[in-house]
Amino acid sequence: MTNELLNELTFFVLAIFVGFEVISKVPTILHTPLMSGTNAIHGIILVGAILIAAGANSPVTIVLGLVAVILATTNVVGGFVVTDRMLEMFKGRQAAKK
Amino acid sequence: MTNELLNELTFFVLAIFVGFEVISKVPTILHTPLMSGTNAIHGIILVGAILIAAGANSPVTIVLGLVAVILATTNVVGGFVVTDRMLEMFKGRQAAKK
Amino acid sequence: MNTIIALAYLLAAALFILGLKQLSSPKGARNGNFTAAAGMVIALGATVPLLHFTKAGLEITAVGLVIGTLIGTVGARMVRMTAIPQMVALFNGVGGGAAALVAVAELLKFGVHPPLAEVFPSVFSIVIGSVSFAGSMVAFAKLQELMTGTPITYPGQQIVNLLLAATIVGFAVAVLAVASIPFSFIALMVLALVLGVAFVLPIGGADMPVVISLLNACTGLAVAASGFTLNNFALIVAGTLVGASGSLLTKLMSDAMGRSLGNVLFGAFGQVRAGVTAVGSGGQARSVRSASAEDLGTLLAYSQRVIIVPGYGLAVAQAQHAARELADVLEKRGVEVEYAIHPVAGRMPGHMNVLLAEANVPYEQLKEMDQVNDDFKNADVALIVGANDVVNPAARTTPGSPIYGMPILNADQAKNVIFMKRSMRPGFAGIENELMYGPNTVMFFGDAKDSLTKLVSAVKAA
Amino acid sequence: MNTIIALAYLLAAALFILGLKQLSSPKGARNGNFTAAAGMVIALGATVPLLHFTKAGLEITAVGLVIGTLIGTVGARMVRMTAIPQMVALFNGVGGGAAALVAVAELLKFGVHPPLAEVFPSVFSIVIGSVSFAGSMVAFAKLQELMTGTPITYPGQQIVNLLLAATIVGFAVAVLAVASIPFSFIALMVLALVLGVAFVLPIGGADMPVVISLLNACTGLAVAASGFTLNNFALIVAGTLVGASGSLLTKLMSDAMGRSLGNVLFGAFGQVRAGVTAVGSGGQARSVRSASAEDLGTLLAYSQRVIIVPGYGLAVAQAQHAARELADVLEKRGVEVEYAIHPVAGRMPGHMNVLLAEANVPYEQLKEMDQVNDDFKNADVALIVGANDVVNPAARTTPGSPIYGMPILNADQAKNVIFMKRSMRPGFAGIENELMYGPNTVMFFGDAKDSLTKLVSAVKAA
Ligand SMILES: NC(=O)c1ccc[n+]([C@@H]2O[C@H](COP(=O)([O-])OP(=O)(O)OC[C@H]3O[C@@H](n4cnc5c(N)ncnc54)[C@H](OP(=O)(O)O)[C@@H]3O)[C@@H](O)[C@H]2O)c1
Ligand SMILES: NC(=O)c1ccc[n+]([C@@H]2O[C@H](COP(=O)([O-])OP(=O)(O)OC[C@H]3O[C@@H](n4cnc5c(N)ncnc54)[C@H](OP(=O)(O)O)[C@@H]3O)[C@@H](O)[C@H]2O)c1
Repeated sequence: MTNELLNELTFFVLAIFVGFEVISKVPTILHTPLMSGTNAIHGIILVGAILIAAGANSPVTIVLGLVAVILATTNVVGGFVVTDRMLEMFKGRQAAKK
Repeated sequence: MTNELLNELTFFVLAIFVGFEVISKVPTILHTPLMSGTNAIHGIILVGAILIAAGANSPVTIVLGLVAVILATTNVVGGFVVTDRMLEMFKGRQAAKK
Repeated sequence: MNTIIALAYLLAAALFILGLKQLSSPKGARNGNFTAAAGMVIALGATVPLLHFTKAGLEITAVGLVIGTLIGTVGARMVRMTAIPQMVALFNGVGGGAAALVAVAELLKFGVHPPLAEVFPSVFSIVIGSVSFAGSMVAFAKLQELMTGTPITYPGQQIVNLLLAATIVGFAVAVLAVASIPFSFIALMVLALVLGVAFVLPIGGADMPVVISLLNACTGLAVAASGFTLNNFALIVAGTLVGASGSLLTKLMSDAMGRSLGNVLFGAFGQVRAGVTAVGSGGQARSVRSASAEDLGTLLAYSQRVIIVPGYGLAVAQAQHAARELADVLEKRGVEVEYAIHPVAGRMPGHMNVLLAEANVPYEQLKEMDQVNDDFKNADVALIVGANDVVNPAARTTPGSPIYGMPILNADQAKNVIFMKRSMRPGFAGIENELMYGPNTVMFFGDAKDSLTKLVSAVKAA
Repeated sequence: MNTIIALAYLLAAALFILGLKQLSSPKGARNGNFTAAAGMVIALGATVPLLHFTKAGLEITAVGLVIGTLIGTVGARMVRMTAIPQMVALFNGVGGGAAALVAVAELLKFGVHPPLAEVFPSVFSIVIGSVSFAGSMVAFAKLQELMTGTPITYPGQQIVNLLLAATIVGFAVAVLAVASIPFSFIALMVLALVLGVAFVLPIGGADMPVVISLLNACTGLAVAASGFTLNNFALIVAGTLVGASGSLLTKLMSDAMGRSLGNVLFGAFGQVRAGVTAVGSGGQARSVRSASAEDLGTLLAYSQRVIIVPGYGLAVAQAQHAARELADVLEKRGVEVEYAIHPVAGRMPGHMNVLLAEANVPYEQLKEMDQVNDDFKNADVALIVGANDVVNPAARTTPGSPIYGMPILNADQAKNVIFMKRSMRPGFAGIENELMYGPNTVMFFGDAKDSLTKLVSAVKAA
């Protein structure tokens, strides 16, 4: 294996542990917002999409790049906005609590 | 920064998160064994100690290497054994429970 | 420069982790979303120096960003609270699609014999991303009621699906080993799309949240795989974080429903059929009591303690505001009102909490199952609004019932039970509810919102 | 080869993480220790191919491993249960010392101008490792009673310590910037050793567990820093894991004592003095009731419910077996016996649990504070064995008392209180305990073990 691949594998393994542990105490009531929030985070694929789109130089890559950027941007923007809408409600409740 | 240093920094940051999260639910009763267990884990410095000792070729490095290996080995062996002794008690209690 | 990019990516990863951490505690959840969004902005910003735009590339990137932002914002802003599950499905699906497309585009760059270390993660990303895309779209269609929410099954279905999956694996191995046909991954993609559809079709609409969560985790892994192909740290770490936390979340969600994940994904057929049969055979012979709004208004107005049990029907009828109004008029008369929230009431965990919060129900009135279950016996009225399975005593009393053993709200222990729904039809689990025939139970038929509004007037008049 | 080593290190890191995870749940704790030990074996094994032995190198490695194993095994096997805190301090200290020595040896390799990226972590490792070593040794001496456990203070101490720390920082910066004197790090090491001693001297013996935990985390960080110097993945990850989890654990431990970390580390002076004064001035004028073993035996034997409150004195007197015996004879007579475990009873968290477990007290009889506090009012006897602060009602009633606000066991609510200790002297916090003068309280003076043995005979005779 190349060193790069080994490092990537290490990042992967450590991130698995972090991913598991960090949400392990989530209360039921936050399942839906958390799902929505993680959904927004995988919108990071937008980084990959613009890396592809930026260098597009053939009809195929142009189509692929354009579609990929649209889809990924929708994922990011929609994901964070809809999560925020959900959580706004919780904030309302917190305020009501005080 | 070199690539190597950047990677090491990344491992460091990810490990901080893992370290914090992984024990965040420990009950009071396990504080002492957990302290003792982590204490054994930092005995990994033994890896560093034998790396130094193996290549020792001057009086100074021989002394440093020997002392470092002794100290680190004591840390590893003593750490794991004393932790196990503590936890043996807990096992006794579990058995008693059944 | 590379150092700065790497440090920015690391910062972004740290922000994602902190965001997730905050998202999983009620206090910090909203900040958590902002934290994660900040991480996203930093990761995107750090990517800019890596880009070498062609003319067309610059245009499509800009156009794509604008279009995507529009769709995302409008979609997320317009959607009604009850339609959030399908919106999440949609946003998840497009992410999976993007991951698959990125992997395809990257593979096309390497002629006929791409190195294995590139092909393997790409193929993974294409397959999983496509399954996630297609599966999410079916989930969306089911939840949006563009298609039937009941499981679509036919004989030998599981065998067909298995064959499909086997074909994909075989094909993928061929691509990995031979990799001589450049467009073979397109075929792989098409097959994976079909599998995605076939996988979700036999799962009931009510189980969609768990399916979406699973597909969400899959998309995360597909993104991580794309990261391996592109050697991009941000994709690897963020994708893996979602993959890992999403898997755990999927498990937590099916746990909260009292079912195993396997049962959710593959057990739909048998269970639902049995349920339907049970309903066909039993019931309907016996009679139930029902009452007028006026009678019930009086009963409520002169109670000391009322516990409202909201369920899926309240969500469908958008009756959360009406429920709040009823609680308000009751409280003005000195009646103590609480809401008993079953963890799986509605169609996704936390559904009721979100809806009632939308209607500004004070936090202290929302009681979790464990907190409230002992209070029912001291309650004068349990007011069940569009809930059914979560108060079905069969879970306690009838071994063999599909919901036997599931923890339920003890609404049957209240002195009076008002059961509001439109008909005698069963709830999601498709099984009958003895509580409707209970000696203290009064049915009040009709749409939840209408019925609640009637009760508000009746209480005011009482 | 390098690939295999890297994968083995990764596996070792994963095992350390899993081990920590298991260690923090009662069910898996013992396995967790094995898991971590397996990780250690793998990490050591993977290191072997990296070694290029000189003749002397092979010899000292072998000799060092043998000696270290002997010391470690004998030390850990021989130590009495009550002496475990100081043993942990010792093992922690030697780890810190090893980290400092490794960093020194590594720095010596680079002549006069080592690269900054090597010097910085090395200097960190030398300083922190040495502080940890020296501090742990002082903690050991205090706990082993080789020196007084009371805080050692003198006027202007904090200023002296601050100056010492500032000197070290200045010196370290000089080494980093100039680095022309190869043996300057030896001087740095000596200074850091002095700081370690000076840091722990003013902290009371009873606070040592928190100090040890802090030094444990420091050692972890020193090891991680050595990892940066040696470019060794296993050291970086394992050290960081310990550094992070150890820091959190330190905070959790001081939280469990109801105090802030700052208060533990720097607040000892004032607090203890005030305590001593309070004792000098108050008390002793009033009289207390005491009773014979026979009377108390009869009281116990004819009770329905007895709650035993163990404390530090029980640990010192090694009276856990005697307590168990008393509980056994009482249970044979049909008396219900429970143990009320305060989280900070004794001198380290979990102290009482470990001791009573050693005496095979059944798990179900051990009750945590929250579980048991409401039961005291239904108890016929609260039997306080060598505990003091943890039942001091001043925590509830006397604002201004050093322990005001600390959660305590409500032993004072029991129908009768039997207070077993050797004298009227106060406990760790140095403040008087009103409960000794309580109307339902009977003192029973003497060493905890002797007294309990007498009670056993008395109960048998009753
Ligand atoms: N929350 C989750 O995570 C989740 C996810 C997937 C599945 N589930 C499942 O969903 C079920 C949730 O239980 P539940 O008690 O909330 O719901 P339910 O058992 O599905 O019952 C909902 C009831 O509401 C009535 N209803 C529907 N529309 C209505 C309207 N407009 N006005 C008044 N009533 C209306 C229905 O009866 P009528 O048709 O007679 O009106 C139905 O019996 C459980 O079986 C659970 O396992 C939950
Ligand atoms: N657990 C932790 O994590 C931890 C760590 C650091 C500090 N602390 C502190 O330690 C204290 C713990 O409270 P505690 O109630 O367990 O202990 P305590 O308040 O220190 O009281 C112990 C009592 O035991 C008596 N005693 C000593 N030796 C004895 C013997 N051989 N036989 C019979 N009695 C004996 C002493 O009285 P006589 O001298 O009259 O016999 C003393 O009053 C708290 O203040 C806590 O904050 C706890």
